Amino acid sequence: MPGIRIDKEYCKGCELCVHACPMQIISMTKEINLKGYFYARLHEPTKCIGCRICAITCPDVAIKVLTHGTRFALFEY
Amino acid sequence: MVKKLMKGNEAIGEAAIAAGVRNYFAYPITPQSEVAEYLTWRLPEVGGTFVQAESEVAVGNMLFGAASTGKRVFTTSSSPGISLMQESLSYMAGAHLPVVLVNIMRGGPGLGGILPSQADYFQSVKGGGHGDYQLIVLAPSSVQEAVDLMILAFELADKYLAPVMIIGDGMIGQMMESVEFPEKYRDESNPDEKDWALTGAKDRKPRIVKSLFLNPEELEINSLTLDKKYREMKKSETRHELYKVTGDTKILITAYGTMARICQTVIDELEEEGISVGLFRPITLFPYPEKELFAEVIKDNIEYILDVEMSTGQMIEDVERIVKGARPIDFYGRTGGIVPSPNEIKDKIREMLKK
Amino acid sequence: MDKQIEVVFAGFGGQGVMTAGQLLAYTAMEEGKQVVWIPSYGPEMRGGTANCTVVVSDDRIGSPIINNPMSACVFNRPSLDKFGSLLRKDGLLLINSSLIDVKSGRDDLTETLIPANDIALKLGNPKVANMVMLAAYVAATDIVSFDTLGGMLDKKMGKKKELLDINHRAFEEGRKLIETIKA
Amino acid sequence: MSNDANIIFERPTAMSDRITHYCPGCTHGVIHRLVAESLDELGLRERTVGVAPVGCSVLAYNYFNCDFMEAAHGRAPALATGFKRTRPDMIVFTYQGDGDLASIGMGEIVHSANRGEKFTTIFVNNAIYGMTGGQMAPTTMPLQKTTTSPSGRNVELTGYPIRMVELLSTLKTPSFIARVGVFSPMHIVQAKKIIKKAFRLQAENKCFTMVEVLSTCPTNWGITPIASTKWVASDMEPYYPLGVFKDYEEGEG
Repeated sequence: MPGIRIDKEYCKGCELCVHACPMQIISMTKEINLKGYFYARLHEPTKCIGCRICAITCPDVAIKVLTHGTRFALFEY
Repeated sequence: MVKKLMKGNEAIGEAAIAAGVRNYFAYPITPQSEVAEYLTWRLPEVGGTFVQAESEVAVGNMLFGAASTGKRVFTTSSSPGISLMQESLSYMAGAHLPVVLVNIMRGGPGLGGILPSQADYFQSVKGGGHGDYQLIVLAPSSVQEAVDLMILAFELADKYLAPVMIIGDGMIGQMMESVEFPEKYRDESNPDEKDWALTGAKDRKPRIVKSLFLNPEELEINSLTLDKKYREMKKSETRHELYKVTGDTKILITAYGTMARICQTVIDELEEEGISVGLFRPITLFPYPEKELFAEVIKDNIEYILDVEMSTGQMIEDVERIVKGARPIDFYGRTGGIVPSPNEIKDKIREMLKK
Repeated sequence: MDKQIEVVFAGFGGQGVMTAGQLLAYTAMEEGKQVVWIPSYGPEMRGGTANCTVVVSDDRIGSPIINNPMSACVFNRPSLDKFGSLLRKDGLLLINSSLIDVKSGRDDLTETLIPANDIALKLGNPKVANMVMLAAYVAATDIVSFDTLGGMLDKKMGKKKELLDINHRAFEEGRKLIETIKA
Repeated sequence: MSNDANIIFERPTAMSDRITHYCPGCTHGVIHRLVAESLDELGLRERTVGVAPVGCSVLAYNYFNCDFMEAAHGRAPALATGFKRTRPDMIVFTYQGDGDLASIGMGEIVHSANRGEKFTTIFVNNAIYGMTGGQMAPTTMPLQKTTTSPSGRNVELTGYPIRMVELLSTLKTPSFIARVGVFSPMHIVQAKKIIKKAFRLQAENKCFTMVEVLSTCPTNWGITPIASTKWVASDMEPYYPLGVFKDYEEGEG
C-alpha cells in the first residue's frame, strides 16, 4: 500500500499540499509544531494512491512518499 | 638570466605569468590597455585565457569567482575602473580571497585625464569600499620593481588570503626599461589543494566562500580575523628604501613610485651642489613602514621633511601621523597629470633651506 | 661617453620616431647600459605629433622625464619649435632638413642638418628616414657601436630581408653624412 | 507501514537537511529541490558550485549540499564566469531573483549570456523584491501594488515589466533559454524536465543555459499561498508565456 510521511517540523502550514492532493485526504492539524505552524497530516491513509503530487508541490520538502512492491505511475518525474 | 627591454604594462603581464597566473579578466582603459593587449596572445601560449569583461564591476566579480577556485588570478585597470571594482574588493577582502590588482593611476577626480597621477593613495590605502578592511598596497618605482612586486604580490595574497594592490602610474605602464624575469616560472598545473577552495563537495562537506554573516557575533569574528591579519602584515611585511640618507642629510624627502625616482634625480643634482638631501621611499604603502620612517626622521641631522606627490597631498597624512610633530613637514605636489620636474622640486628645497 | 645621455626623437605620427628610439634603447641595453624609453602619450598621440625620450646611463636612472634633454632629433617643424628651446646648453640638435627650413636660432647648441627624407627617398623608401637620423645621431655621439646597432636591427627586423637591407643602407648613409661633416 | 516499503520520493542528496528561512508557501523551496534533483540525477553534485544572489535566496548556500559562493547584488553571472573560465571541468549555476538579475545585474547577465559562458542560470521571477520588503521589481506587473508603487505599477512612469527570457533569446550565442512555472503540480513536473535539461546541456559543454521560473511571494503579495499560485496562472503567465524560447538542439534561435 502506498503512503506518505510528513515531517511536521519541516511543514510551514502553507496548505499547498492540501489543495494539490487529488484524493483530498490531506488536511491541517489543530496543533502547532515547534515553529508555530499548524502542520499538514494525512487524515485518510488508506486512500493514498502514492501519486507523489503532494510531495512534488511541497516547498519545504517535508513529505516522503513510500510504496510497496510494484506501483502504477501516473506520470514521469 | 636574459634581460629584456619591455614596456611596464607588458612586463606586468609577463610577471603574472611567471607567478603562475593563467586567468586574467579586464576591461580596457588608458593607460594600461597594453596589459590586455599583451596577455590576449601571451596567455594562450601557456594554456591560459583572457576574458574581456563588460565592465570593471564585472571584472572585480569575475575575480571573486576565479579566485574561489584556489588558482592565482589578477586584473589590471586604471583609476576610474578601480573605483568600479571597490564593490568586489570589499567582498573579496571579507571572503578572504587572494587576488592581485594593478592600478595604473591616472588623474582624477571623475574622468580626469590619462596622464600620470598618484591621487588614488587614499582609495588604495584607506579602503575604497565599505567595511573594515585593508589591502596590501605595493608601489614600484621601475619596470623591474613592478615585475618583482608582482611576484611578491601573489605570494603575499596567498600567504594572507587577502587582496593585494599594486599602484603605479602611466609612467610605469608606458615606459620601457630592461627587466629580468625569474628563470623558473611557477608551475600551476598541479596546485596544492587549498582547504578553502571550491573544488566540488566530493567526500567532504560543502565549502562556502562568502562575506555574509547575518549573526553579529559571527561578523565580528570575521572582522577580528581580518584585523589580526592586518596586524601581522604590519609586523612582518613592511618594505622601504633609503637613498643617500647620510649623517649630513638635512632634508628627508618622502615619496613613492615614479615620484621617488624623480626625487632621486633631484638628490643627485643637489649633491653636486653640495646639498645633502635623502629619500625615504615606502615600497609597501599598506602596511606603511612606520617605525622605519620614524627612526630616520628623529635623527639629529634631519631638520625638515619634504613630502612630494603627484596629488594635492595624500600620503602626507600618513607621514604626519607617523612623524607626530617631531619635525616640520613641507609638501610639494602637482596634479592633473603634471609630473613635478626635478627643477621645481630643487627650487622648493632651496626655498626651504633659506628659512 | 657622459655618465648619462638623454635624447628625444620627435616628429609626427608615422615618421618612425618611436621605433628609432626603441632601437637605440635595445642597442644600449645590449651593450650593458641602463636604459629607459618613454613615449609622450595621450590625446596628442592622435593629433599627429609624437615623441619619445631615451635615457642611457651607466648607473641607475632617476627621473625618466627629462625637462631639458641634452640632445634631440627633430623630424618636423613643430618638434623643432618645442625641443629647440628646451635643449640644455651645449646640447646637440639634429634637424631633418628635408622638412625643416630653419634652425633653432640658438648659438649655444651644436646643430647639424640631416636631409633624412631626401636620403631615404634616394634609397627607395621614404620610411627609412628615421634610420638615417638614428645612424647620424649614433655617429655624432658614439653612444653605441654600429656593430651592436646593426646586430640589433637584424634581431628586431630579421624576417623581412628586403626591408632589412634598405635599413642597413640607411644606417650607412646617416653615418657617412656625419663623417663627412666631421672631416 | 512495514519495513519492505520503497521510498519513491524523498529529499534529494544535493539538498541539505536544513529548514529554509523562506515564508510559508514560497516556491523558492520547490525550485531549490528541482535544481538539487537535477544535480543528483545527472550525477553532478560532487563537481558543482552554486552562486547565491542577493535577495530572498541570499542564503541558498545553506540549503544545497554542494560548494557555493555568495555574490554581490546582481554579480552572480560575473562570479560564475570567473569560476567556470578558471575551472571549465566544474558545473556552475547561478540562482538569481528578479531584482538581482533583471535590475542591478542586467549588465552581467546579458554579457555572460552573450559570451556564451558555460554555466546555468536559474532565474526566479516573483514580480517583486521580497527580502527588502515588497518593493517594485523590474518584473512587477502593471497595476500590481508594491510598497514603492502603492497605487499599482504605473507603466507610464516605470515602463512595462521586463521579459528577460524574450530579451535574452534575441542573442545568438546562448544554447538554451526557457520559461517554466511552479504554480501547479503539472507545471512543477514540466519545470523539472526543463531545469534538468539545462544542466545536462551544461554537462555536455554547451554554452549558456537559463531557465526563468515564475514563482510566488504570498507574503509581499499579501494573499494566501493558494491564491498566489492562482495569481501566477491568471495574471503572470499571460504576460510571461511559458515554453522553450531557444534550444540549440531543436535548431531554434
